[in-house]
Amino acid sequence: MVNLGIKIHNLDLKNPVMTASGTCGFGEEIADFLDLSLLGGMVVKGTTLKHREGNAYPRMAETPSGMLNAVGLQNKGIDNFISNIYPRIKDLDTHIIVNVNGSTIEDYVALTERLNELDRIPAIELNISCPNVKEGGMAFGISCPSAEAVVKAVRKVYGKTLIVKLSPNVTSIAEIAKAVEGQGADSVSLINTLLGMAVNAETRKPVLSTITGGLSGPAIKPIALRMVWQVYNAVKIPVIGMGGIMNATDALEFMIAGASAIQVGTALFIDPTIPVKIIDGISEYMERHKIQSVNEIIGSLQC
Amino acid sequence: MVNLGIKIHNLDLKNPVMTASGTCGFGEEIADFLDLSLLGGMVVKGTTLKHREGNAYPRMAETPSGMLNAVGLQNKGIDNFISNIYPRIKDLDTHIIVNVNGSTIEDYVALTERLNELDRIPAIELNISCPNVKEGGMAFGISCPSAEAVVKAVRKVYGKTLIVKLSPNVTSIAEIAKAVEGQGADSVSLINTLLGMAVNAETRKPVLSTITGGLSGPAIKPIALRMVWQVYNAVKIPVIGMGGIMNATDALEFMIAGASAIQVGTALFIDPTIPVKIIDGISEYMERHKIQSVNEIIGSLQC
Amino acid sequence: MKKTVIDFLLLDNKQLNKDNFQLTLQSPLPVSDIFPGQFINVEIKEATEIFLRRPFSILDVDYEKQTIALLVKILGRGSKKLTEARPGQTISAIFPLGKSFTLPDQNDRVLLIGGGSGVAPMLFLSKICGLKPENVTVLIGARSASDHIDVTAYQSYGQFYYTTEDGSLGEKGYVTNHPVFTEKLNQYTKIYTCGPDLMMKAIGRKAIDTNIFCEVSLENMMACGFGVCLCCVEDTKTGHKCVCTDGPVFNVNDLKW
Amino acid sequence: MKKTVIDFLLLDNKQLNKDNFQLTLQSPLPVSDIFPGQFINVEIKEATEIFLRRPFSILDVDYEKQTIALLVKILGRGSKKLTEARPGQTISAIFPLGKSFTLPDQNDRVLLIGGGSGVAPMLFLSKICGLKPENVTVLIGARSASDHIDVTAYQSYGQFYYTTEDGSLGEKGYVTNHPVFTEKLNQYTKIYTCGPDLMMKAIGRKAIDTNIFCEVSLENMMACGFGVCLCCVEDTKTGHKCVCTDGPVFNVNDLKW
Ligand SMILES: Cc1cc2nc3c(=O)[nH]c(=O)nc-3n(C[C@H](O)[C@H](O)[C@H](O)COP(=O)(O)OP(=O)(O)OC[C@H]3O[C@@H](n4cnc5c(N)ncnc54)[C@H](O)[C@@H]3O)c2cc1C
Ligand SMILES: Cc1cc2nc3c(=O)[nH]c(=O)nc-3n(C[C@H](O)[C@H](O)[C@H](O)COP(=O)(O)OP(=O)(O)OC[C@H]3O[C@@H](n4cnc5c(N)ncnc54)[C@H](O)[C@@H]3O)c2cc1C
Ligand SMILES: Cc1cc2nc3c(=O)[nH]c(=O)nc-3n(C[C@H](O)[C@H](O)[C@H](O)COP(=O)(O)O)c2cc1C
Ligand SMILES: Cc1cc2nc3c(=O)[nH]c(=O)nc-3n(C[C@H](O)[C@H](O)[C@H](O)COP(=O)(O)O)c2cc1C
Ligand code: FES
Ligand code: FES
Repeated sequence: MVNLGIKIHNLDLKNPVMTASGTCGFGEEIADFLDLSLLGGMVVKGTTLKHREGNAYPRMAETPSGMLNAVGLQNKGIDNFISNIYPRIKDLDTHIIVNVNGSTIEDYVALTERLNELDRIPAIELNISCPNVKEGGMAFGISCPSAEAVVKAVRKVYGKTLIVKLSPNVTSIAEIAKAVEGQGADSVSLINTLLGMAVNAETRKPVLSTITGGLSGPAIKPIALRMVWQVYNAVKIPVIGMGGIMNATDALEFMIAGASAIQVGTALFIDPTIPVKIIDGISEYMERHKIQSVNEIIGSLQC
Repeated sequence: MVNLGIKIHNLDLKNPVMTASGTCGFGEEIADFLDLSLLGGMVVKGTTLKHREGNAYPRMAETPSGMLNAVGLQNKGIDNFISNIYPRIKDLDTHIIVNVNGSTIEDYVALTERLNELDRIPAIELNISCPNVKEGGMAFGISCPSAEAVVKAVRKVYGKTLIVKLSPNVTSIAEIAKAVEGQGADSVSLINTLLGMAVNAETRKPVLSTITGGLSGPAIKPIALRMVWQVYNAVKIPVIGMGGIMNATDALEFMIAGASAIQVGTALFIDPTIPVKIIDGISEYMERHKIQSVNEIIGSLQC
Repeated sequence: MKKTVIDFLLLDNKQLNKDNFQLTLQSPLPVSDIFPGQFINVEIKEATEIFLRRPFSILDVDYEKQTIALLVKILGRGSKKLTEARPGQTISAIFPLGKSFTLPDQNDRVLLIGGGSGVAPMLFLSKICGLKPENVTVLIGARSASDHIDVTAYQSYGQFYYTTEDGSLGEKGYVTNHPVFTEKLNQYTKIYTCGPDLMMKAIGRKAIDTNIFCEVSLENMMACGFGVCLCCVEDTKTGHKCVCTDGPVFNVNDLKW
Repeated sequence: MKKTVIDFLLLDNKQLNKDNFQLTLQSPLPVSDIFPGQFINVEIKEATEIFLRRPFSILDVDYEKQTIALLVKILGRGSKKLTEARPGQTISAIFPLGKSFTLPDQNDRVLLIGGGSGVAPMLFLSKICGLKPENVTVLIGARSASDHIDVTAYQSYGQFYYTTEDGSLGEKGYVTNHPVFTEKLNQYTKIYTCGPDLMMKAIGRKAIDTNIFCEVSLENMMACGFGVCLCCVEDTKTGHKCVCTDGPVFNVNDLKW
């Protein structure tokens, strides 16, 4: 038997495969397909202090080997999460991580404080990289000072595992990663979506109601892999990699490039059972290559 | 008959379709397939002062809807261009634009001065965005001060049409575009390749000899379109768009988003006759939509 | 029935007219509790640059044989490719998805209006609604006679009327120009419709005005089809609702029409 | 012949053994001046996530019928998909590409060594080189007897020898273990080879050592195939050369082997 367990800060994951925020709802939506207890972790839908309706329809455009989305953090707010959703999912046998979003630093802090109360939420993923909101979101994640400010403020009130989700829409993601590490982040996850756009040539209109949206899927995998490798080489905290992972080979590429764990996002839309296939594929690979512990794979790239 | 003519600064192009640097050689390599005189323009292979061997093999990796390259500006240098290549191609009935590369500002200036002498080169494309060289290249294109410095120096010695090719690997491409416009660039072209990476999971080695390389092809089209639109809205000089253009619809999307002209790159590897199909497709579209001049399409996005 | 990613076996692929095909799919699992309005999200295999699945309504179900039928209209690359699938091929789909139409009560007199590929759930509903044929009216609109599909198999479930834009079959014009709609609407207690947005809006507004129960089946663009991406939302009176899970069937009174 | 993007018609697709297929393609244009070592860059249609064309050597040409043949070995997704193509289908390819082997002189005694799919240009060369059969030796290596393809059609052009790694056909071991190579090499004036890199390197080095003319056909990864991308380069004594245009055939003396 191979050992798939990995550690993100003081969080023990039974395997390195998680589902990505905004692509697995609150778990319940995919429970028909997937035994959630098999997952290393699950990052639930981006949550905000207040209820948000998100952006207007259309919010989606298919692109070559990928898609653009402009959901804009539609969610019912933290109160609803705590009273309605949390009780239903809290006893799942996997780590539930909440993706935390704000328009201001105060938002982030207030939200974190609320989540801090929840026993069964061992970690938060601080989203400073959402490209689909007018205020806050990605704005925090594209400069070192603002990224530092929000992480610093949240770190003060949050004692559990703090993962910071980075934006790829920057000149140097390694600089941002170092900046948030400097403020006490326990881990970084990357990449969020790349800012993109789709145009309907016949109508000469943007396809998305918001004109631009976030690009995800296999199209962005080469960029995500490069960023994971750059960040892995720049920081000491564990890196969680994602961006276009569709199968075990993709997942292994990220881990070889330096990811301690990976998240499956857009792939779930095409096949919500993919996480299990990835877990099995990683085991199979380890057996074939006679690798005992998955930790040996992390950052094993030979350059 | 529809009117396909467009203007880039004081350069009249018979149509908005050019071939991109590094993907059409010096034209001769694709002359078997394509009547070059039908092109609006042709940007020849990246040229440097001295002969360059480029990077070691392997230099290429196929990716979902795209490819990574790490050619590293292999070329025989400007002397060879002037004495051997220029005489053979100078009488082609299309605009030949030379893609100019340097490790230092002095390189760029020296190269530009040599090209200034050549009657049949009406424009240069200043490449401050090559991700595949150790020195110079993209380093100039990812910060405003360095981009400004190189454009300023080149502008002093170059009186013809100066196009500056921008890197997408930045937080704000619009800022860089404004910076080079401020130093007298006559046009900007974008995007060069996105920095990416490929890993071979079986060997646990990078696929490319240089570890990272430049991502091109349809995978990057949504990002390229977004950047063209952002830059179009930020500057007054004409924008030349590229990134994943495979057909007339793609080309029209770029023009609607703000491109005065477009370049076809990676698509040529798959079908070197694509530029003609694009030219025909644009005409057909204009007839169908009763558009007289292709200029009416440029930046016609209705948001 | 639990949502599942199923490998169906394509039993039959019949061209109905120029753009419409009827696909019959064999399920390896029992198919149960499938009702009109529900849909399936189909993987388009081996197609260049098609990334997401494509949703199609259930046209029919044979619970015994464990088969389902789809009506696929060629619209773009994915639907085209699907119509080229050959019997014997497996087709991966996520199934069943969405909420169905509210089935009528015994006393209801229902009007089912289908346009384009929206005819699929209407035919299914005519068959399954459990009403006497005289209480079921089916009105189908298409551009021209050659765009109408043969509905003989459903003829015994109700009275069928047709419109064509060119007058080549039935009434000339849109479904909303048909006397059944313009003159006899008050005879019906429930209206169900699926088809182009403009058609459904015209019908829905009239239903609101005349205070007749009306359900429409929306076809918003989808990425996942099972409620995780939040891309398919419709702006309803109670906020953004997912067409794939809260719908695709909505009561017009809940919409902002 | 001018390089062209051609829509070939697939006339025949014959499975030769588990992994090898022979495809016969009809050209709409006359095929002329095609020589061994040259290749064709094939578009793999309707395959998920295959973006670039795939290069294959010319196995044979029929100038009169205007057909060419390819030997396709399944290596990955693209080659697999190509072997699934059905007669009647069109296959887009860029053709002809690359430089051929230097044809031998009348007095030459040649040794042709093929491994894996590298056997294709060797068979073509045996047929076209114009030498008496006794002056042509063809040595073919494969893993096992079942991996060897039937070369009956070429048997009259030379003497054929085989190696297998398991000894199931011909000499056990690699081609470089065969007596023709280990003992009789000095009987040959020219060696030509195509196959796995390691095999070609072993042969090439021996040729350099023994000072025998030797040409190898490289299979570097390609993006374009016609000299514009500069991705396929081999580091030669005179710098980086494009395998697709300066090669794929190189004299070993020019390589850094
Ligand atoms: C719940 C639901 C049920 C459906 N039932 C059926 C059915 O029973 N039979 C049937 O033939 N079709 C049905 N459709 C529509 C079907 O999903 C689309 O025709 C199909 O996805 C188009 O894919 P394509 O690749 O052929 O088109 P593409 O090449 O992707 O697109 C072609 C054009 O159609 C537009 N388009 C694509 N999908 C949609 C959509 N969902 N709504 C509006 N415009 C779209 C695109 O923007 C583009 O302009 C249904 C859709 C939904 C959401
Ligand atoms: C000039 C030339 C002539 C060729 N002639 C023939 C021929 O006559 N018959 C034949 O069967 N094959 C031939 N090949 C090899 C053929 O091009 C590859 O087998 C094919 O491209 C593999 O594509 P794929 O999609 O099946 O593999 P992929 O799925 O793309 O790759 C599968 C694995 O093979 C590796 N690979 C892919 N292409 C190559 C390559 N060119 N060299 C080394 N490794 C590679 C990949 O890195 C990967 O590990 C030739 C190649 C060249 C360059
Ligand atoms: C529809 C959609 C919604 C998303 N919502 C969120 C979100 O709420 N919070 C977040 O941090 N990331 C969100 N993401 C980004 C993903 O979590 C992930 O970072 C990105 O999609 C790249 O991974 P992938 O290519 O595997 O999808 C969303 C992505 C998609 C496609
Ligand atoms: C193999 C290859 C070589 C390239 N060489 C150059 C170059 O020398 N100079 C340059 O400015 N851009 C170079 N590029 C970038 C292209 O000109 C273009 O900006 C990029 O590929 C995006 O367009 P595409 O997706 O249409 O290819 C190269 C691209 C490729 C794929
Ligand atoms: S399509 Fe994903 S939520 Fe409806
Ligand atoms: S493959 Fe492009 S130059 Fe050889």
